[in-house]
Amino acid sequence: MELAFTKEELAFRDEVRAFIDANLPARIRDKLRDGRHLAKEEIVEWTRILHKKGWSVPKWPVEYGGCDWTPIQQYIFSEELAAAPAPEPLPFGYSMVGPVIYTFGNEAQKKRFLPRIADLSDWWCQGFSEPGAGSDLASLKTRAVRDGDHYVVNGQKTWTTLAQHADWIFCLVRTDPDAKKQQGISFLLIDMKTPGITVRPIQTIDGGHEINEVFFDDVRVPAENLVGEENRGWDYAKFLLSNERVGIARVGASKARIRRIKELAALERIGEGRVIDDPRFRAKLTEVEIELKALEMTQLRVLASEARNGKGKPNPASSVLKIKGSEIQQAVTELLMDVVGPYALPRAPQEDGWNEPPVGPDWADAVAPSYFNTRKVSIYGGSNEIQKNIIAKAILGL
Amino acid sequence: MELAFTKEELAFRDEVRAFIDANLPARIRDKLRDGRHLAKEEIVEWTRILHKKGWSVPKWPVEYGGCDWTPIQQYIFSEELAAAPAPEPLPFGYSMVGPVIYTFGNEAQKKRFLPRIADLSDWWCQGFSEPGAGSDLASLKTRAVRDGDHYVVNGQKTWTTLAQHADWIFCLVRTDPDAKKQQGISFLLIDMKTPGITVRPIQTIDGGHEINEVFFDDVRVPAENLVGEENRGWDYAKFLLSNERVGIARVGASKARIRRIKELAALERIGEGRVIDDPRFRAKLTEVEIELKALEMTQLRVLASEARNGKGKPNPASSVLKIKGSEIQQAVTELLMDVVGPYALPRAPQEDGWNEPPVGPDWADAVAPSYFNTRKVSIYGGSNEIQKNIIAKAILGL
Amino acid sequence: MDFDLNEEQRLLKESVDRLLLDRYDFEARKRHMSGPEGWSPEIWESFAELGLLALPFSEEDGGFGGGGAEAMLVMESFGRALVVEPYFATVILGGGLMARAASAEQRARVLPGVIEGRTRLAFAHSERQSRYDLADVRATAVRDGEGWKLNGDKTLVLHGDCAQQLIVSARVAGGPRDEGGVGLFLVAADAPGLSRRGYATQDGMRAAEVALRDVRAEALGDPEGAMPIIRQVADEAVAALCAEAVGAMERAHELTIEYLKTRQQFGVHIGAFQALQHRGAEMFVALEQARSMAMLAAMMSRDPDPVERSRAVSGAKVQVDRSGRFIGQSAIQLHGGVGMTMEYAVGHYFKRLSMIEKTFGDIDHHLRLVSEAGGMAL
Amino acid sequence: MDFDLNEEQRLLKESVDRLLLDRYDFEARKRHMSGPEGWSPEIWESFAELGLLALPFSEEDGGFGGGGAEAMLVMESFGRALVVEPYFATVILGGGLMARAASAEQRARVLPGVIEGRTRLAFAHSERQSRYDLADVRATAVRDGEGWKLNGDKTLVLHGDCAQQLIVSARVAGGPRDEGGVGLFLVAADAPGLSRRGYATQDGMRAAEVALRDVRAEALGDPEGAMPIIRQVADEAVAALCAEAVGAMERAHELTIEYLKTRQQFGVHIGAFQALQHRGAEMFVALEQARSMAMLAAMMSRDPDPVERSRAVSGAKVQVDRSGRFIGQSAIQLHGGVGMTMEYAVGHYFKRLSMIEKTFGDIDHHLRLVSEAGGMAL
Repeated sequence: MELAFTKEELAFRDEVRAFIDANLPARIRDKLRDGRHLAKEEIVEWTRILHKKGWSVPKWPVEYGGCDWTPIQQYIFSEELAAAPAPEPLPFGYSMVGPVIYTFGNEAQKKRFLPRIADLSDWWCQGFSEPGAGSDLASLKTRAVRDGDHYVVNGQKTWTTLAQHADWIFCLVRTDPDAKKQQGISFLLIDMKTPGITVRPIQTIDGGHEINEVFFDDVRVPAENLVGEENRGWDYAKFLLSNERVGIARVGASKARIRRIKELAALERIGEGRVIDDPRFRAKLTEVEIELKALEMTQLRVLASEARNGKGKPNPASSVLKIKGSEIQQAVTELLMDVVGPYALPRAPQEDGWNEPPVGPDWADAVAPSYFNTRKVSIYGGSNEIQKNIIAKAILGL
Repeated sequence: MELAFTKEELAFRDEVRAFIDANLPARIRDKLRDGRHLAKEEIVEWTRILHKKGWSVPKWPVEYGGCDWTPIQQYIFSEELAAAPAPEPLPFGYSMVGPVIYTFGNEAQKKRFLPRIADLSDWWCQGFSEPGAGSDLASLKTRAVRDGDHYVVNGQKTWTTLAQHADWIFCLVRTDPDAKKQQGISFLLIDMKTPGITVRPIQTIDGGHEINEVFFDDVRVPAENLVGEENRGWDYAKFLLSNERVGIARVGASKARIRRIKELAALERIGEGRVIDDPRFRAKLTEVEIELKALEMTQLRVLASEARNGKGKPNPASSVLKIKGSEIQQAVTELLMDVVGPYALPRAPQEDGWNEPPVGPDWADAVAPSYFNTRKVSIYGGSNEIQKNIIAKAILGL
Repeated sequence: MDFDLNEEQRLLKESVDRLLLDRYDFEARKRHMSGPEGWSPEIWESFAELGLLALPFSEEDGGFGGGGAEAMLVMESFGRALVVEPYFATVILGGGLMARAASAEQRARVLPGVIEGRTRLAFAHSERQSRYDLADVRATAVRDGEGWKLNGDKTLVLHGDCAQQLIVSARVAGGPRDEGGVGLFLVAADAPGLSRRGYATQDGMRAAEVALRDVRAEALGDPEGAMPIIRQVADEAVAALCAEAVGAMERAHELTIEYLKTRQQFGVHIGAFQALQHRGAEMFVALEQARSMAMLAAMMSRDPDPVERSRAVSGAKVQVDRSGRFIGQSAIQLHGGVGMTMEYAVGHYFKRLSMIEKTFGDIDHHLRLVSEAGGMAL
Repeated sequence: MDFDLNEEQRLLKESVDRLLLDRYDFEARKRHMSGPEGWSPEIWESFAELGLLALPFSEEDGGFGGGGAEAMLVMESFGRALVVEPYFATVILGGGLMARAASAEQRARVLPGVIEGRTRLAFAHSERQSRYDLADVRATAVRDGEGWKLNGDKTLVLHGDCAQQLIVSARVAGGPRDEGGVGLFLVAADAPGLSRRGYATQDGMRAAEVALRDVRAEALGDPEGAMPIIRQVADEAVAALCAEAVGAMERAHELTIEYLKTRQQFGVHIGAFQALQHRGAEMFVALEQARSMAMLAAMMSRDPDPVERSRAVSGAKVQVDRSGRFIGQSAIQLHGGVGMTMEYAVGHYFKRLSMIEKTFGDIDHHLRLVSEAGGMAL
């Protein structure tokens, strides 16, 4: 048993850190530090910087642009991004559809799509959820009917994150309505510019626009855009969903937020003292820090066991990371609400280019929206209730 | 809307308080204040004092020794007992079997049993729970078979509180094994001296002996000891269980414990300061005090609504009192564990007459046992999980 | 001891609830908020017609002499409907201060306009550094002939953008956080030297930053002894917020239970899942605890003993905010994704509850106050 | 970075687990506790045979040179079985102090007896007023010819009743809570002027009160500079307690899940109820968090940087105690009445976890330490 990183790992960490320091635009870093949303261009800008360095899709196989890093190196890379804070790679292409394409897609699909994911020429979004399905993903109703060398798609997807920016969407569609729930589902790649697709924004309670409904009205999709075999889509979806594990706890992001909280709590005053000196605030902060340290250790243990046992199998321990990770992310936003106090109230317009002076401290306007927005992390990607069901069944055998 | 007590109620409170002050033996008060168990003789002694005053069974009808008090007066009486702290009336006779007897029993039973409950000539215990039944009370198996003018009882009861002191036990027994679960149950009064009854103590994790198993081996019970009708016992049991509501929150007892905690936390020192001055301890204490104040108000609201709407119907709000009351009782024992710190460890023998000097402060030895013992309050009388089921069904309609 | 409403209170509650039922459902509320003020002048007029704007004033002043219970009834109903009109600012804060601090002449001059719905008030008190410390007043007032001249910056003035009259606290004497030396001053919103910047708040209400540069003003009552009145009215304000929060969490809970009963997943109503049933039950427990303390605060908010009054009110704010946080968060969680959307009502209750938590003192602030007062005096 | 056991560690763990499996089930434990000592000399002998009593000592001293990981393995297994023998007192505390503070001559004199199981040690350090402040030492040591003379009262000396040698802390110089001026002294338990009163603890272990009246003693190392060693060994002790707690909560969780699978109510296994499933899952999450921090504490407990070492160890104690409280309480709750009885194992795990929480600093104490150290240095 040994906690420390090896010399090589430390050198790698320093290299990553130096690269980020030298190349991350200050504007992007400041927005992330205060919990603000980035514009599409900013995400593309940063992805291109990483791509030039060869680091835009590190965990992919080398032949598609990956870095051949150890799991520890991947972990270090993603921790350093979160610590900066810098944008982590956009997951829809990198972590979701990319691995599905290089694992189950044909050569033509690999050639066509993977390079454009790596440099973010194509922005992807995910078409899994449907209204009324919620945690019961497999009850989806969007139909795709074969018509010559096309599929004709009708139906509706929802909770589609950043679909407003997307060039492509990967969808689960029902190709065999008579088969049992999980069977009869196929995995289709659909160009967002195809006639019949409508994107309707869903405004969230933080005032932001992250998610959308996507409507399909007789959308004709070339059959060559089917991934793998027809009616095997549920298998690919399960592969996709179990693929993103280590990052799920968001330890690095929470660490960066806590460092920021400490800075801000040392600036805001209560009477003669500072917020950071208030014993009750301090105790709550320390409790969260300890839980986060424990989560970091738990994450490293999962990482080590995956490095030893091989990846690919769904690891129910990832439910622990999801539950505790989301609880901590939410607790962190509550601490920041405690720091900002009455200045949680004013609502600044979220658009770029707003130039009125702030009400209260200049970081205050992002605090309440971030608190509101972060309620989602215990809902999406399998709610915490679903995660507890998974632990009860898969680990405890109940 | 008006919070204050009336002048008459205040005068009544003063009368009760003065009586307790003048008549409560200091030894009993000190034991209760430190969370120690009373001996049987002490409970009898205090009941006799109340009985002489005419206050031993206040909520009973006047003809059986009751006081004709308003619900508010009953509340005040029980708050004053808890505040002293003095023993509250032993529930098995007073709150449980007594009301069943005067509501459903025949004249002979009323004459025979009620006066001996009022002065605690008879100590009663409750024979409802059975091994394996738990929260599913109606699945009981103890059989009573009619044989001439007797019932022959065979079976086992458990969790029988203070059965070691009891002269009588009231039992639910199955008289019709073919009827559905809740039917076919009868309510029998059984003399504990009857041959065939064996009491086996169950030691609890606090080291105390409060509960017992009671075995019935061909126990012959005169048929005249049947309450009401044969096979109607479940109705009487439901009446009994819904009868004790206002006291369930144990607000008065928790108030007395918190006053004591404040005294003790002002005596124990941490470094230069006192435990009471530690900001984190203080915040926890204050949170519990506020929850308790809220519970007291909730209890008064339930009381007022019962006074208005009439008693008798099960009030699902009593589940709120039970849940929050037990959480607070448990939180209070945790606070006391915080106060006592390392001196939670030593275990003093629980017997009276132990006369070695204490290890640490002289109140310390009761702290951990009280913490252990109080875990029961969220289990017995319908666990908090059952209470939440009741709220979900009876109040929320889920 | 009595928790029942009297006949007048019952009529008051019924008339408020009927108005809101008819004209203040979730869609109507959106329309009310879409106007230039961010709230509806027509609704405000209805409040005047119902007499709600006259609630706290004495009968000599043309009011109804309502107390804590009446304020509680109105605010709880407002909480259920998420009313965005400037009632709290004008009637609870402004009205409370006018009723207590102003002279008969001033009341006769200002209150009829308030009661008839023509005049809105706001309380310009908080400053950048003050956080929740009521005595931390650094704006200054100096004598200027018959009147006073005010200088300073006030922040987070609730509905300060639409008020015609501002009640401004300013320091006449003493150090930054001294209890003595603070006065209340009445200023017309269009007075020379006064500038305002209005903005929306996270819960769809409004507030303003107010700058005062040599603004002429008249004193309300003793210009060096206003703190007891400010504390009294702040306690009434907290009691009103507690009632509003109870209304909001009650409705959020109802919406959640309705959702559990209708929403299908895995072939059943999700309300069939025990874990969700239990969460619903825990929300109910939290709601009842909050309701109890909101009642305590309402009944104690006019108590003559300021220590007992503040203890009860601060204890209520702690309980209500804790319950509100739990209920608001749970309501979102049990709704799942739909609870995160602006189109659905429940998120708006969550946001209002979150902002109430940060108004007139948050959990830590009031916990400290209760703690320093020796606890809840059990 | 590596969480795997090496070959030696695996063998150690297997041999400990095998011994406990064979000879330390719940019924056997009752027998071990029923003897005059309150624990089993035969088991102690087996520990010696397995080499467990030699674990922390250097090879020159006849030991195995085990570190934090080895201590963790042993203590975690002991926690699973609720071992009551004086291992923590003799080996972790006494052994740790001897290894670090004693001279070669003293080690040669004392350690063979410890390793062979003849000599038990105890650490007489706490005093009535000290609570969890390690530097609050008021017992005194004054020069007495070649040796020292001790006076004072020591309390809560774990397994102090069965130790043949006591290691006593005493103040040679400085004020009551000064970091400097404290020494460690070796005293035979039967030395003139030393009296002991042994008693059981709530978890079925033993402790003693120790009174010292002009007791002659020899110093272990620098008689004015022992605090760094005391702090080092206290951190190792906390790490060992964390590991023991993880073993205890792991077993309590297992018992609970087994109970959920077998216990029938309302015609089904109670493990079919989702609310109980979720509580079981929450216990699992708490357990994994505790396990992670116990590993961190084990690995950091010998770190050369005392600030980083203490921060990690205190953070671990907070997490482990919080998890332990939740798991212990939940285990009782999910068992219902049977969990409250002495006859059933789960309550004993709950009690041991509760006592670990109060040993070498409770949650508030270690939270304060982490907080004063600036947090977890994320």
